[in-house]
Amino acid sequence: MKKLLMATVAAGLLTLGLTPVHAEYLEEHRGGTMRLVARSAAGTVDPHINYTLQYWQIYQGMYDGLIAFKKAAGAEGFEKVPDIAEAMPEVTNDGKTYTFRIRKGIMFSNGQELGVKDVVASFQRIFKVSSPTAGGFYSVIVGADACLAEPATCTLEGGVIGDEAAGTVTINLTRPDAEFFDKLALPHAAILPADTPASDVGTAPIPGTGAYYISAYDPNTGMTMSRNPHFKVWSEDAQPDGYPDVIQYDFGLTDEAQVTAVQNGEADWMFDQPPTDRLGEIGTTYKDEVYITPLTAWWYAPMNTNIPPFDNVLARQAVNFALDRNTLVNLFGGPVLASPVCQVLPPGFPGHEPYCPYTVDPGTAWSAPDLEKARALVQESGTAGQTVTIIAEDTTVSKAIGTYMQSVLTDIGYVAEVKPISPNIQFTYIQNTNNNVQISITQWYQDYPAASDFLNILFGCSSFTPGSDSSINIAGFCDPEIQAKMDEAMLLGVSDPAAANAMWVEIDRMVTDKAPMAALFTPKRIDFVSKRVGNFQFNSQFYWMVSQSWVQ
Amino acid sequence: MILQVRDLKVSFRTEQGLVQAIDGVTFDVREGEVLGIAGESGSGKTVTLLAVMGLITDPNAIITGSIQYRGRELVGMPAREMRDLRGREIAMIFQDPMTALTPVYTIGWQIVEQIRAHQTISRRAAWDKAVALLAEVNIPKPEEAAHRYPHQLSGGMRQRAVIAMALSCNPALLVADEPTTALDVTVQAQILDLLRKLQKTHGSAIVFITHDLGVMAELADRIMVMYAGRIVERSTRAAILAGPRHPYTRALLDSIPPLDGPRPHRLRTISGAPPSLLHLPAGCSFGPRCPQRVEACGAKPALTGTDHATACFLAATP
Amino acid sequence: MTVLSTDVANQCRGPWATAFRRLMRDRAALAALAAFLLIVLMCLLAPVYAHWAGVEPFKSTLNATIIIDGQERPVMELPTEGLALGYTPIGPTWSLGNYFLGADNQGRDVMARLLYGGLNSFLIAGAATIFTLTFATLFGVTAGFFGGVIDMVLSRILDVLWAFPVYLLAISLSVVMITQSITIGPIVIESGSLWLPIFIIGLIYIPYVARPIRGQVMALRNSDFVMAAIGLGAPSSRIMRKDILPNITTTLIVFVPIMMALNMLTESALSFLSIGVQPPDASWGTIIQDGQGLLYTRPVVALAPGLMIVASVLSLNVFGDGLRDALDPKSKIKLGRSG
Amino acid sequence: MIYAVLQRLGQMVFVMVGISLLVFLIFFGTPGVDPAARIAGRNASPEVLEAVRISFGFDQPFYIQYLTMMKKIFITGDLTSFVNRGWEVVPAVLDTIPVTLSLVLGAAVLWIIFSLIIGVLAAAYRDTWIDKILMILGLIGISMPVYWLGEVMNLVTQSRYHDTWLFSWVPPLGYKPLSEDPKGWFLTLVIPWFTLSILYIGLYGRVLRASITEALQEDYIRTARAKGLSETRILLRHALRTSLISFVTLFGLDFGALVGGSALLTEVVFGLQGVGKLTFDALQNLDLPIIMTTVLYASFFVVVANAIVDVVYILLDPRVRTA
Repeated sequence: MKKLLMATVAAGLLTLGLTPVHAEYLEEHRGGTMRLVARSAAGTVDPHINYTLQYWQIYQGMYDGLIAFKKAAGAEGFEKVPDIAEAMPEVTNDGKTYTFRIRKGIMFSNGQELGVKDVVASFQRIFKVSSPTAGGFYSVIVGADACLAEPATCTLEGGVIGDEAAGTVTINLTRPDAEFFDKLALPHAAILPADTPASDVGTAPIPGTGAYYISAYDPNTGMTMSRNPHFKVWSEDAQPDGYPDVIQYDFGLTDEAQVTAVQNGEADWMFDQPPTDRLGEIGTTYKDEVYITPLTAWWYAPMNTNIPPFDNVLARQAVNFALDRNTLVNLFGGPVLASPVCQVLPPGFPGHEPYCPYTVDPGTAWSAPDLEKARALVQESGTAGQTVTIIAEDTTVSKAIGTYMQSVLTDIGYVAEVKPISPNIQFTYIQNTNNNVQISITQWYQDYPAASDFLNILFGCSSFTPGSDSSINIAGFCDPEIQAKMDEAMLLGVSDPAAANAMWVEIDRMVTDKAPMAALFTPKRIDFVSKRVGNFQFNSQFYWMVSQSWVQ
Repeated sequence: MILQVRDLKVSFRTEQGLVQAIDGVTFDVREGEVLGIAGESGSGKTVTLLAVMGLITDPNAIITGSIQYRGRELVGMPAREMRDLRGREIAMIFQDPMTALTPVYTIGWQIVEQIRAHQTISRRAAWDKAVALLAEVNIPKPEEAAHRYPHQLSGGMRQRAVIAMALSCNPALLVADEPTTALDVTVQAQILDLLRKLQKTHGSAIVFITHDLGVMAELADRIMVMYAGRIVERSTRAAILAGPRHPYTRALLDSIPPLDGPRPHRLRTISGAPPSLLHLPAGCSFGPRCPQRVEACGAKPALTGTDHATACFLAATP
Repeated sequence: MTVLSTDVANQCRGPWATAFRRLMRDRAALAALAAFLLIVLMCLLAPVYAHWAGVEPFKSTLNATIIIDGQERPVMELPTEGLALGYTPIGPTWSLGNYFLGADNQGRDVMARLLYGGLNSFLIAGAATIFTLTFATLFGVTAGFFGGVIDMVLSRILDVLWAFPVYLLAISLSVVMITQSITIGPIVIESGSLWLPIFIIGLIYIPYVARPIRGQVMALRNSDFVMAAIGLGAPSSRIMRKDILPNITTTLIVFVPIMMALNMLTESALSFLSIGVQPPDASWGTIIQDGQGLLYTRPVVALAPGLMIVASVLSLNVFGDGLRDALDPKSKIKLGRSG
Repeated sequence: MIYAVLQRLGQMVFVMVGISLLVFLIFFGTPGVDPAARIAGRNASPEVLEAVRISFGFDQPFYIQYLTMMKKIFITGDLTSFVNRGWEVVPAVLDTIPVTLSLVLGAAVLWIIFSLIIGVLAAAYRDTWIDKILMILGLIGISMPVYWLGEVMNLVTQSRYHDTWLFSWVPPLGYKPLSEDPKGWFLTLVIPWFTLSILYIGLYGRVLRASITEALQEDYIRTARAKGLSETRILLRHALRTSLISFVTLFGLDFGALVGGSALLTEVVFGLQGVGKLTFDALQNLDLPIIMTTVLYASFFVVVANAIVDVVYILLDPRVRTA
């Protein structure tokens, strides 16, 4: 998972407090062109397939689901509001049946009116195009098994039922799912016209219902988003009107060139994080154009629990004790840009309770590394002198961390080497057990705010598929006791979220104690904008709300 | 007197020391006369000719003495003046017609280039003149030949073209460096005929080199024999062919097959090899190879005699 | 005209002695050789320097401090103004043994890494040169000597390699091999080791050397003395050893400095694209790559290794020129490019 | 003539098949390159992975996949990227050609002009200090890593001295199309042109000097002197003219290779989205369709450049023309 690229969403702790929530739409700022830059395009524009933060961010102004995350600054962005659905649905049948009433009068950008058949077709399409999360998120829908086996003939018989006359869509689940609303609010469940081809559209944009639509797209040069001529506001919370007339997204500039372009006012915002050697300059000369927001994400080093030396829990704990999180934070850009962590769940996340056993003074916060203890643990584990290869990404920060970790591992008694691999390959490479990766450096950004999105996905038994490039439980960690607890917590979440979160606190500690990974730090995001950008608002779920800022 | 060479010395600085390529050469060429210079390779013939042409461009060369062309001193003459003289008054024909022409231009172009370098004349007129010249040197279909590139012509034709080029400005002195050596025997004869004919019609003086005394006999009015950078014998053709005085000249004459009559069973060759110019023997340079070496050869013999000059201690007794 | 006189003089000496004498006379070439050896020597002293300066060039020393003018300062400094974003390594102190050229983004002494890096650069360039020349000779001699089908097959293989822009080929191979070790018979090339860039660089330039050698061998094969040897029934291996190899030796020697120079450039380019030498090991290319991230704040990290490359390659090229003039003045071997 | 054309075509087909097979083999034998997981996306379930694998044909035998890819490149032209799904590769490669062509053409103009000047001057003043200085400068040009030179150029013109009068005109990195913004096109490319051309100026200047000097030893130069021509004319019309044959041959091959993607280091350093950069990015992503297409394109250019060189060679050298 490339830094921020394949990831989604984060929870913000700071409410930016720049503008009141539900600010009045200021007509005088309407118009102009907002110019965004990024190093490269993020692949297909198909919202049912694209799984990158880069496009999920801009999809917010273009596509709608039955439910949406609220378009508001800060943590309020985690709230779910009705979007295509008129209201939050009734849940019946022990939390297994949802009935949505579809809003009337919503138009796609091609002029068609959205109807029940579009909703039903969109859910089928998730499976027909083999959406990456079809198996993970939407397999709870009745009939999903058949669709996963035979995507081409997917009907979701009994799962998604449209009633044209009543204007409703009913969704039946095979079991209760506490996170189902979150999943419906993701772009993978966007409602698209029923006649959209049942295959990846690639570079041909699909009409949406939002305030903007993609009027041109070339992955090599850029994307142009224009106002949807058929758009009328139906809910300020779900899909507000935007300020700029055109949003122009250019690709192909290096990070360095992006910084220069924003500094010179040739671009209004850069997607990528500024390179480390420009941070000093940005933090001083341009400090008024910088917004720093904590993310609900973490950098961590998964350790393969199935091959030596890290099949030994003592060895894994030794690594945890040895790493100087302050140094890692500094490599990322300093204490302003990251905070040290020891546990799985990031601060501000449901189920987070500060916990740090791997420090000189075990307790709630990390203070300093304990190298003595680390060396002792390595000796005790009997793994001293073994060879360890660290697989890092070939990016400045990841490589620097890898190099640092190589020094530390050498220090505590291993023969360590580091191997940086192209970022695009590294993420699948470290997942596949065939590559015998012992320890690697990677990141995880939440999909939606639920503890299971970290704990169950990254350390659950079902996420471990030996020999597959898609096995997100990189550590290959599968503890029956912990797994049972997680299953219990997820079920409990449907009826009693608070009790469930208390359980997640405990699970977080259990996983941290077993140390299938070394937690490194929680990153913050830098948004560097040009002088003319006004009304910058950061939504914790989908980051900066592009269309809610103005350029004139 | 068209050319007067007096005590010409040419030496080259090399890695191994100073090499005396020509050591005090003195001779005259009269108007309309044909002078042949004979000698083995390394005897200094070519260097002598190049010195006359002012074509010794090597920065390591040292040239002393005097070369006067119609009374004008050529040694030390400014490059511009010399260039003006070259090609117009003094022209040169080279040994190997295969390499003497620039491969990427047509024959006609190259002749026109020379004409226009020395005369103010339209391209058209120069071209016509070039074609006429090609006709004069007996090139068949001269119009076509002018459009041909050097590699498209046979060796003999090329040498004719070179001659035509040399004659293009009607030079008073024609210098030829072994003009027939690289050619077939039959073609050699044709070229010699041509040169003789042209010499008659144009009236140019010719200085030419050959190591082939047979060619010498065909063409030269007077003959000069060089050995190791010095003149060893100089006289009229008749005198030299009939009564060579220097043992080297005799040896040279013995080594050529008779032009007619039965070929001898085995040609006589000169024993030994020419001396290295770096390590010339003391005294007479030919001494070590001389069959009639005498005591006196320990010293350098001077070139004595006027009509028939010889540099040999034995030469006094013809 | 001078040719006439010197050649006469040279006939007495053997060709090697003549070449040596010519080389000894070429002051530029000798100076270049001296400069090159000096740089190599400096790099050989890398461990001595690191030990003397008390720095660890392959270990992150982010918390290290240094003394400047009696004051202790951290190697990695945080800006004190503004938002305090981003650590900056310390710049050059210009005092030998004390972060002479400053630190890199791991707080390591750039000077020590520069010396060690040079060692790797030379090692890779040298080994790759040997690799290329060995296989190019093998290919060239086999193709040129046996001709026919063998020649056709080998020449076509070389054609394919040749039509593949060298960097694209090198990058393709690197990207693939960086993730895994490869096994060729008994030899295992570990992905992280120096053998990988050696193998790749050595491989891509084989056609560059093999082609001229093939041509030369073909000419030799058709020459009278080889024809005579074949006529007398001498075995091929003997002819190749006795008649062919000695004759292409000069060509090979002329290629050595040229290939060294070319390989140094190629190695640095691959390392710059981070598919050459792997961290924490260093070569000049990787240091430039590290320095690229510091280009605007600490340009010396990228500038210093670049200058070292220029100096080494330049001295190799000047020496190579002299060597060619001395050994094989008429040869058509040109300098390689690294576009 | 027809035979020669056929032979060329045969050679081209052979080389291209060879290269495409080589690329295909290299990428097929590598772990972590199975594109299915990357296409499917993060945390895809095994069922989804399998569906993607089938829809992209990765379950087919090796040779079928190869032939399908070739068909999609050459016949249907609808090959799509493995990374940017749905992105058609052939038009993408075609789009980058103007960038690379702009870069290489401009650099070529510079390098021809300057190397001619340097080569002729050095030959005219051979063995003097002018010659020595020019040749050393040339060698320095050859000895500089081009990406490093580019970095230094960027440092000087984009950062250190960007705000001085000397470099304030330098626009940010990136490419501007000639048709949309001719001035911007020119300004963005000036620095890359110089950077790319310096190596070749040095190389060609030296080659030219050597071949002019060699030509000056030829007999026909003596003939030209004997004709009474001026030294300048001899140098330019005779020595230079014959030297140009090898110069042009060399030029054709280098130009072909550069247009074919060898300028990638320059493109990477200056952020120009040319063929080389595209290939490099694709290599980093292991985006086989793009790699395959650009490599085929590159080898095509190399072979075509060879053919063009042959034609130009014939035009320049009458000896070959009739032979």
